[in-house]
Amino acid sequence: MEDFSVLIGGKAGDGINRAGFVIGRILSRIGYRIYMYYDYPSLIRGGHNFTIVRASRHAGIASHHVSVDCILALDHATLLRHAGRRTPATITIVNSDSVKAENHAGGLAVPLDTITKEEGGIPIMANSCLIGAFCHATGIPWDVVGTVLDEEMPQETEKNIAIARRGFDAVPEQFILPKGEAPEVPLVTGNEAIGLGLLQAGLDAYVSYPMTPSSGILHYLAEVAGETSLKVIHPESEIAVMLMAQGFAFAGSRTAVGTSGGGFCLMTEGVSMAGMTEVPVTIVVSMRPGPSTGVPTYTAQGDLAFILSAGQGEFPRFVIAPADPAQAFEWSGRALNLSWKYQVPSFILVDKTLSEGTFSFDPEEPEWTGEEPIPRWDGTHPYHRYAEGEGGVSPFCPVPTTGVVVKVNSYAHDEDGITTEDPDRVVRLVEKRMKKSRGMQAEIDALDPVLVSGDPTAATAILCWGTTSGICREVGDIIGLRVVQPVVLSPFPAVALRDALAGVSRIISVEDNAGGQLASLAAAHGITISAQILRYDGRPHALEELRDRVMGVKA
Amino acid sequence: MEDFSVLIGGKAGDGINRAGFVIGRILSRIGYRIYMYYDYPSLIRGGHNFTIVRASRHAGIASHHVSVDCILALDHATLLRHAGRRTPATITIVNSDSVKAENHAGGLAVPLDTITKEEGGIPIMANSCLIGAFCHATGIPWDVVGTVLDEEMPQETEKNIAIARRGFDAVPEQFILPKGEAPEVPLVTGNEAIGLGLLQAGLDAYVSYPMTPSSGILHYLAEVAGETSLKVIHPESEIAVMLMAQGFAFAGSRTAVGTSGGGFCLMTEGVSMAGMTEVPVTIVVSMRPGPSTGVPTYTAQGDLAFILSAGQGEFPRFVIAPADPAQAFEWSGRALNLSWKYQVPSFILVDKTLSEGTFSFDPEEPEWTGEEPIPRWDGTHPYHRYAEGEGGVSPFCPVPTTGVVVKVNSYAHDEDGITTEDPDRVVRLVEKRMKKSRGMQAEIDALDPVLVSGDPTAATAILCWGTTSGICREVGDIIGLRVVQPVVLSPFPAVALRDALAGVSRIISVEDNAGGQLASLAAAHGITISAQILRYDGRPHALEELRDRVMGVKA
Amino acid sequence: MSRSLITETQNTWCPGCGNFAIEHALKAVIAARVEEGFPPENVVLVTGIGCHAKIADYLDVNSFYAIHGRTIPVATGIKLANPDLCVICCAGDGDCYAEGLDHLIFAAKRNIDLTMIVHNNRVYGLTTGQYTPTSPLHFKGRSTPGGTEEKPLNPPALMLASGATMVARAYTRKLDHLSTIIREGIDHPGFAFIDVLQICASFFNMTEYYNERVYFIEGHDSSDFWSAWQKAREWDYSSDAPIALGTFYRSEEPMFDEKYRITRQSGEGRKRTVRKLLEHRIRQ
Amino acid sequence: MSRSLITETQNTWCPGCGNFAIEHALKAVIAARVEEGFPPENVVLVTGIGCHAKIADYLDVNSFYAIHGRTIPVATGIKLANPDLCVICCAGDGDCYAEGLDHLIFAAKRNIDLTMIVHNNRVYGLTTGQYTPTSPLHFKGRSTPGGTEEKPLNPPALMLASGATMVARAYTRKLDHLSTIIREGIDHPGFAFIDVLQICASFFNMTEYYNERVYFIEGHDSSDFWSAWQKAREWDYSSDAPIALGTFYRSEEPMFDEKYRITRQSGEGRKRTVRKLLEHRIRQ
Ligand SMILES: Cc1ncc(C[n+]2csc(CCOP(=O)(O)OP(=O)(O)O)c2C)c(N)n1
Ligand SMILES: Cc1ncc(C[n+]2csc(CCOP(=O)(O)OP(=O)(O)O)c2C)c(N)n1
Ligand code: SF4
Ligand code: SF4
Ligand SMILES: [Mg+2]
Ligand SMILES: [Mg+2]
Repeated sequence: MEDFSVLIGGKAGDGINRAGFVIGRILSRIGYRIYMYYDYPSLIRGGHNFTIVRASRHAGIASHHVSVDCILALDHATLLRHAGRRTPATITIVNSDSVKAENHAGGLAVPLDTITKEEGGIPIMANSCLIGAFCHATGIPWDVVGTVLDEEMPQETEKNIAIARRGFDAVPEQFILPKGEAPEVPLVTGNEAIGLGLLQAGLDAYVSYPMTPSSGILHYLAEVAGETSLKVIHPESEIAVMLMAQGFAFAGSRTAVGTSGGGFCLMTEGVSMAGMTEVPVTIVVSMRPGPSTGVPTYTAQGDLAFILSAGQGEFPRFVIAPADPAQAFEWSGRALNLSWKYQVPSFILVDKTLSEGTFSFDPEEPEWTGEEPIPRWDGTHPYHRYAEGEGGVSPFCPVPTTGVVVKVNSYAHDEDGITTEDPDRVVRLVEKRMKKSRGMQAEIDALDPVLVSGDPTAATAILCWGTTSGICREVGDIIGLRVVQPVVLSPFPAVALRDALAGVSRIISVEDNAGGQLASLAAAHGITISAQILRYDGRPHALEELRDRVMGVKA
Repeated sequence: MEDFSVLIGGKAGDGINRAGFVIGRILSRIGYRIYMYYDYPSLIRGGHNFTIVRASRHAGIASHHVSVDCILALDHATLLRHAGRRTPATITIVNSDSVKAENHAGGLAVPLDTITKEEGGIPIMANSCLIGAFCHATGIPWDVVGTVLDEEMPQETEKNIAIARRGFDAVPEQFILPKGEAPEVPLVTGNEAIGLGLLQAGLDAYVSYPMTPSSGILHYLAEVAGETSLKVIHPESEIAVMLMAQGFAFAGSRTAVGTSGGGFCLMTEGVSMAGMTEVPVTIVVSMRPGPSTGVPTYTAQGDLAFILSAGQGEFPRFVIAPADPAQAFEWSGRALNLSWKYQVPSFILVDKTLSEGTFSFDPEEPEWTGEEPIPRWDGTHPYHRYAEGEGGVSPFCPVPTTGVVVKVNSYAHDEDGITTEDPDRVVRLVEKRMKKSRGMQAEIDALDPVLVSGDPTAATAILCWGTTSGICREVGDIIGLRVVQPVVLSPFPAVALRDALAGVSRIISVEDNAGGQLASLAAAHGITISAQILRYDGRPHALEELRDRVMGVKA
Repeated sequence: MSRSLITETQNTWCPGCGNFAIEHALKAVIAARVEEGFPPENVVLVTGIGCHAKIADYLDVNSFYAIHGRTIPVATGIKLANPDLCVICCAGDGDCYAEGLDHLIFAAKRNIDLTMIVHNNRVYGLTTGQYTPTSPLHFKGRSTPGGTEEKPLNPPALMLASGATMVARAYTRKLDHLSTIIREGIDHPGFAFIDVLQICASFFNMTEYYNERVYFIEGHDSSDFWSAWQKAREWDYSSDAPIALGTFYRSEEPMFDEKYRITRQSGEGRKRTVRKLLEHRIRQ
Repeated sequence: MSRSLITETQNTWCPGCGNFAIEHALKAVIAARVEEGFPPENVVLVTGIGCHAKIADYLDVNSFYAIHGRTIPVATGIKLANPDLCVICCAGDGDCYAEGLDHLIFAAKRNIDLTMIVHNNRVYGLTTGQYTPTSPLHFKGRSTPGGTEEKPLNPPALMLASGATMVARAYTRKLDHLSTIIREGIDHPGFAFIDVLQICASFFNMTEYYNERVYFIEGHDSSDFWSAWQKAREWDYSSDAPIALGTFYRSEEPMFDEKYRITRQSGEGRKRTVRKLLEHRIRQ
């Protein structure tokens, strides 16, 4: 079997995300690569949550299928809502304690709640029972189930395993999912990959105010703060977040912040300040459908234009949009390094699909950049904070340094950071920033900022950015199209993009927004898009859906 | 004499701006059109302030000259700093109480402080003395001086007139400035023109937190609030400003806010909210050099890209950039009307040059739009706040209306304003906004959004926006170039712009920024700029300077 | 007028959530006022973002479902536009004690006639359980798994220091009292602040803790600022102490919105005024 | 070490401005500390935007000339990055009682070891004379030509209600006392709040008014919260009353920044940790 998908559905509070993750771990253990989509409304208990865990023999999967091979239904709603995903071969397991027999729709019935209660478990442990049942139905050996549960359930381990065993025994084997060949790699969310990437590149502090879908970074980094000597701060507002980050960096701490659109709005004044003070900061923005509160637990790519120009005045910035955890890990570290190397804000622009999706992540795939050296003051007195340095970058000297006074300033300033209104000095500062822009462009151009996949010789190309690139890669492979993803969006890698598109006669852009923001950006650089595929209902495309839409405009 | 310029210089606190204004009034009274540039650093006392009052026989002047016909020096610094502006014919009047005789540089010496003291005046009244001296030196009859002072100095009128008379008598006539033919029209600042334009179009409330160079609107409207039944509120922050404005508008009050870049950053979250709630708001942003605090009392056009995309998510907005008080008056009223007609945010984007410059303003020149009708609920129950209306606009029903419940919502919502996460409803909302965009585009296209001046048949065009358009018009007239100004920048009037540029083979763009933001915007719409003239030292071009730079790239 | 005041929207609060009590109490108070003749269309509800804010979808009255932390400025605009409206804010504790704290203090300072009901569950509910400014010291939330190192704010004390003219506390498990206090708040001319101890069943269920400690204020002179201050500081939202429920303080002072009872000028009147303003600038 | 601590930047405050006194006092206090052995490079000054903020250009110490209203979060980041630094904020009253009020309250709540000097001239100076949160009732400024309708905030009272561990008031015409209080604030372990009545010579010259009313606190037990509260409320920044100068309150409590004395992991150590974190996710 090349590909196997299982959907788990229930109510918020039932632990659907967790159950999906454990099933992902099990499928990973038996040799598959995993992608897990998690769909939930903005509420805490009730409603309908589901995950689709897709297991594949191929690396690099980043999308779900419409139809699934297995449905695990904690409630009736799951059967109703996902009826369209069933094929004749789909195996269904139903919680017979919550779904009436006449609604079982031919599924295997397991009294999850009864079993859980009998074993002395609390309601949420019904998941363990369901996982057990799923594994037996698909022929996954018990020892795999037992060991993964043992690893994943540090609390009440015995009880969970006992409950899982009851579920395992409650259903007959339906078929045997063959073992895959992939060695087991960690499953991480995009948010975790960003956090880890920042950490390995020397992050000292992470400052954030909770906002979906970025909060996972805050939660994860807070959890591992002890082990990593990281300072994690959750202050009173996003304004405080952004300004604190500047304070941290002024005192030499490599700092990142994370938020989503509404919170980012509140940071824009601080972003502009960073543009003037040249104090580095790395900003993760994870997008959801806007405007405003919008659809907070769903996905979108609607903030690109905003991020590219946010903050009053003109100043250079890096904007990087990774597609998957490997890119997120690699480029988050780079973003942190680049921000310090050039003393500019750097953005990591992601979305709910990446942030909260779970992916197989092979740590050997991305580059581990580590903390890179930055231009430092050579010790020649007097120190000038804003001295003319190479390419407009002033050598850095940490606070405190004996005998040195460091002054940064949000006003236009002279070399020492003292306020100026003098026209020539103002011009000098503007040109200092322009010089940096040129260096940043050269740096990015040298970093392979545009990735090509699919059929690199095809004359039709899919142009995509961020998370949609993952599914586009898959579609490109299926239909045989070239797939071109600029990972960096500022400075815009126009030359690399044109190179990547050399020989292409038809460009199809794919974006999760209504405006075609990458398409506009490309147009501004003289690259004409032949057809746009846009989606703006907050849901990522399923693989078949996007494949069909691309086929429809491929001509 | 076609054109006559006088520079008044002194320290902050000396009343330079006021003195310039009174001289402007006098020159206006004797038949000239006026433009006054005011240059001051960010401090309250001391430093160097100056104004250049330019009087012309021609309407539409909007720039100053490098050289001036008269220098009025309250201090030595004025003589030193502006030595380069003198020609052999320049008349100089020097305050001999503060400038030593050896530094008079051939000027007419008047002991301003002594005279003022002798007449029992306070130090700032030295201005009246200087005005008197200026008028006699240039042959302006005493009765003009007396009547204008009488109008402009409601306090201590007698004393001021007496002091002015002493100044008048203290210098001999140097030449006679001939009377002009222009009937006297009011002198207003750009800020005042915006305030008046909003008022005549039905403004109910103005909410603002002080920020240079927008504060003049707040001060002016607060001053006239009583006479106009306007509610003027200065709250705790720009965040409060923007949100209060939405509250006002929800309850049916036509409301505008004003700020500059840093304050606008804090409004972006509210702007995005307006995008989702469809509650109208008009936002004046007056630009100064950024990033961040930048150079707060100087000028720039650096925030266009930011304003065009500010706020998370995608939603339509009007962005209007008037060039002078006539356009500011007309288009501010329109902006308010358009915001209510389409229930979207509308921006009036200006800069320090326009906001704080003083201009002759002929009230008969612009259109007086008044309050225009908006799509209203027809009374058929039930009322749906977000009903499908024509072109995506939902009919408006004020709060309170008997029997009607009005719900607005920052989440994606259904027709009644109730939160939704349903994909089809989310799509419907997105498409409702896109429909509005189309209507807004058509509306703008019908409004003459691109103005052409200079030689409309010339094959070389200057492309400009906002305040720089004023000086470009003058340069266009001088050299004989076509001058093209899109007054509206969103929705972008691409068709009208291409029409305006028909037959043009060379486009020179002129902007007060470093990035060439209008040039990029034009490029994104397929219009290629041949040469860019950019200025980013915070100072507007003088007429000769820009003329020469245009000549340099005209070829 | 026999509207139910409840929309048909599906309610998505967790079972056991204290927000049900607030919804119920507020509905009852509005219904009673309407019963007494107050026009229902003059009621406006403004909410932030969070679990609490869903009340905007559930109550069938005019509402402005705003953004996180910003109930007060929206409500202020509404009230200044039309001082006849009865404007009620339902805010969260993260919402209005963290993100939007400055607005709260300014509402108190201005004594604008609003009623502020804070659904104080002492946790960020909708974003799944981080500490808020009123979480007790050492609270372990998702952003502070090792426990916070910050003492909580004491909102009633802060409101007293800011000039609020009515400061009260209620509790979602004392429904009648909650309704009484909300009614008092709405009737109060000026800024009425009500900190409601709201049970969050999912992330910070303090039912037992509160049940053991709450008591109704009696024999307290709520016009006396000093005793109000003492009452407000009896419990500091962190250490153990009796928890007073009731009105700590109430006084009548000039209201900010009163000076905005202005009648708008008609179109023609306005044009004349604008012309007059311009004419000031030329020979008179 | 014989640096003058004053830069060569041309000073642009108005003649008679109270900011000169603050600059002088702060310089003297820093000089004294340096004299006693405190490393001058460990001093960091953070300012907002306004007349007050120009002090960043004038004092020759490390400085972060930030944006309007945001001294506290910048200073907090600096202090958390390196708790050995002596971090001082110079803020304006518009700056930190309007735009940035929430940060101020959170600094007090957290008891982070900063010294906050508010240049309280009770007016927006640099933007030419609008009312601020501490302008007296009916103040006529450029945004309120008819006079405000808001009572001022009482910052010391607000700070007491927010948990500040040192709350004091000084006056620019009492230079020695001002220096003493600033020294006390800098020495205080925890958040030290100093409201400095600063004369604005150009827009709100209260010299005579203050001179007639100020007195130095004597015989006051600054460890007693209740007497501090009473002292703080003696004058309400609007009506006539004696104006106490001195330290209203002082106590020692755990400081927020103390838990951030963390040594960073080296590059290789980090990579190992990251690998270990990833390995938690596979067979162990
Ligand atoms: C500017 C901004 N920051 C963050 C968020 C994310 N957010 C949504 S609800 C919420 C917490 C709400 O907590 P609280 O106000 O206590 O309300 P509760 O859910 O507990 O009722 C946050 C942080 C947001 N919507 N906007
Ligand atoms: C976000 C923002 N809003 C407004 C301003 C404009 N601004 C500059 S200084 C200032 C007032 C400063 O008043 P205050 O803090 O009391 O300082 P002072 O000048 O009196 O020392 C304002 C409003 C700004 N710089 N940034
Ligand atoms: S999370 Fe807490 S506050 Fe939110 S609905 Fe559930 S119980 Fe109520
Ligand atoms: S305006 Fe006031 S505060 Fe500002 S420098 Fe002048 S006197 Fe000082
Ligand atoms: Mg809460
Ligand atoms: Mg001030």
